[in-house]
Amino acid sequence: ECGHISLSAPIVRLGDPITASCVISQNCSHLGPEPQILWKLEAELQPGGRQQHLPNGTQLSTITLPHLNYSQALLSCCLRWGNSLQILDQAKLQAGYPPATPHNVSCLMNLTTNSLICQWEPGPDTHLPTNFTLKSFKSRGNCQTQEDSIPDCVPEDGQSHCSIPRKHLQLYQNLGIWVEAKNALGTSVSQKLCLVPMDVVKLEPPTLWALEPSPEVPPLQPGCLRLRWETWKPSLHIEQKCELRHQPQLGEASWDLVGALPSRTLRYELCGLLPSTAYTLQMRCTRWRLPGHWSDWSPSLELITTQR
Amino acid sequence: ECGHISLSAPIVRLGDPITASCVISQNCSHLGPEPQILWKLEAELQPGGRQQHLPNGTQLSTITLPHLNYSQALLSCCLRWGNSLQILDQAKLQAGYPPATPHNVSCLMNLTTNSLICQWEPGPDTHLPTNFTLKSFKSRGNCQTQEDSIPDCVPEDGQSHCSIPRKHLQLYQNLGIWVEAKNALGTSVSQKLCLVPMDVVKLEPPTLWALEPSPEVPPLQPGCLRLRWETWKPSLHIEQKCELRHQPQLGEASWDLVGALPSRTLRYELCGLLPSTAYTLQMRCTRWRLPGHWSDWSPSLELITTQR
Amino acid sequence: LGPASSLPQSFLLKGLEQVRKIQADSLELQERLCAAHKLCHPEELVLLGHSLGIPQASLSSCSSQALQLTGCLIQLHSGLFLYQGLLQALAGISPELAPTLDTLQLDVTDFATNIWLQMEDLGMAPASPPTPGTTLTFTSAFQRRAGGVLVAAKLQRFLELAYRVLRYLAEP
Repeated sequence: ECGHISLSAPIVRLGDPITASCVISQNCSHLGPEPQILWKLEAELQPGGRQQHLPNGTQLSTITLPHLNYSQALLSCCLRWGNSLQILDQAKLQAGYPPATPHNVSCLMNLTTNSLICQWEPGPDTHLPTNFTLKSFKSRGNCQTQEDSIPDCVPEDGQSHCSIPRKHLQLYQNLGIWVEAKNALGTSVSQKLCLVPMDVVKLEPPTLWALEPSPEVPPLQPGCLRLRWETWKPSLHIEQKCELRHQPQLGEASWDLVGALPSRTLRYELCGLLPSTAYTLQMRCTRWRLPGHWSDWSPSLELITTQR
Repeated sequence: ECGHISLSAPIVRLGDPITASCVISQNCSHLGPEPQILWKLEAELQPGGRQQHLPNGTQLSTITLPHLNYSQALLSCCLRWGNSLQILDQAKLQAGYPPATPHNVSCLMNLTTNSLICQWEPGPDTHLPTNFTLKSFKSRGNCQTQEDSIPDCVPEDGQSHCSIPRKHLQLYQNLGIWVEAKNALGTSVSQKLCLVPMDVVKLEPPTLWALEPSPEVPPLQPGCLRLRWETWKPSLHIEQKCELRHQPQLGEASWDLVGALPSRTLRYELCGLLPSTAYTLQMRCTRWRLPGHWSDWSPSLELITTQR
Repeated sequence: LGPASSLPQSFLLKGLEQVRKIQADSLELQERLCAAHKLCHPEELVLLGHSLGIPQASLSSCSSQALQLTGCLIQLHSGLFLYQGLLQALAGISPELAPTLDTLQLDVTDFATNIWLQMEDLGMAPASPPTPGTTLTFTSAFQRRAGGVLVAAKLQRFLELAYRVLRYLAEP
């Protein structure tokens, strides 16, 4: 081997010093008694190399770069040969930061994909390849004791979210969950969450329908509307309560709210509104008597109230 | 086992007869001395079952369906039990046709994906799962003798084309290639092609550019145009000849053709045209002195000829 | 002593929710078996069921006339444990049905675990969990599908009883 670079550390903190040494074997430095070893960082010559002649005839040069400010740079060990500079070895220098603590970890149980999807804020760029892992375990109490472990969830490259499949989950038991970030300069661990998957279900909004007038149904009073709704199909087994909000389409009136409605009804009459006026209606639901998140508001349903 | 159906053949030609027999074991026919075995095809009862009592106490019924006209159907062996019909076994009957001979096999060497893409006409639906395989071998002569074999190319489900990757190809040697179709009722083989991959290269059209007037270039004569072109980048290493066609944008004049043009020119002057008239120009190229296919015509270039 | 003063309301509400989910899962399994294999009526498979030896889990301690809470919970758990085993034996029923069967099995297992943990919390749990009983063996794809229809039908009847008793226990 002609020349060989060895580094004090392959990866250092950005701005920290780094020391490199380069050994030039005899079969490469047969040029003259004292071949001059030179260092290049990327394309720039670096002064300050201390060269010495070793007993076994090899040449050794050592250099310390006081502050490595490149996140990635090529360091070359060269030899002056005639009027050219011969590169004998190269080393890749890397610098960056240890991972910041992942924060804002939050999870939602997705009933369509049947998986618990957690996301987090990774924190500032470390300039180094950093692996994030979502770790979790099943627990009986409030996640103080670990019952069964769950396989690590490794997000796709560069993503800050990960999905734990249904087969690893117990939907009604506590789950301890956190995010670990690791790179060459260190490891950091987020705060621990303790949650029950079914308590963090992401409900899709219900669907509202207008009711076709039909003979069996008595005619509507003035200023009334008739509609029906049904909750999102994958959540039919979940007991829910819903809220209906309505506002006239024209004018600046704010939303009026009708609360605590059942999750399904074949016919609902809303009265006390302005007669023959176009209204916009929206509904949202949440798991009820058991914990849960409100769904988003449903797409609007436009209806016109009966005349005076 | 309560009941077991066995078939003369699991798959027959559409319209052919099929014979099935059903053995009812004693532990299932503990009902009465002579339990009646009945057959259902899909949901319809089938008359004509011949039942016999075997020495070992089991009951055997045999039925022949003269013409199986379903490509897929469920045959059930049933037993009358009280006023219900108990299903004891079911067999899936399948009928279809042996594969027709794949035809119109053609191949193109794609320089972008660096693979030989062959396509074929599969022939009429056989109603049966039919596997197509593109088979090929390297050959020295005109594909009479096989030198090295090439791994079978299996198309994606239901596709009638397949790509042989570059690593299996010798671009300048003969390749024997054909398509084999196989299903439960037989195998059929297409005609054999004998081709040299580079001779069936699919060339993309060249690119035409207008020439910016510049001081060094003498002004154009009336009724002339100036342009330049370059062949498709991945085919720069291929010697080609090109054809230019042009027609006035307005009016019904047909295309005029200028043949045998080089595959690259920095400046080309086309004269003898109507002065100050807008022309549409297109070009195509083909591998030349060596065999090849013409590329499609290039997108149009619109230029206006110089005034009188 | 109210029928379920010792059982937390959240456990009962969760149980009701899980029963509804399992009912929906097994209904989907029945619908898919009917669509794909024309096996739509369990009554057509009673004879085969006898020969396969598919058991029916009992909930005798849960009847409203003679409700015996600990016995009822134990029967609920062992019934779910039995169906968990029967569903396992149906594995490989067919690629199209596998996801539905997997979800059903996971939901049944979850519910059985919740009941067991609740019994442990209340000190009602038997000394050792039940051991798997006789396992079903199917000798043909048809038997596995017919077994699927029969197991799903028996599970639905078991769940109807379970739902009634949980709702009764959840009454304020």
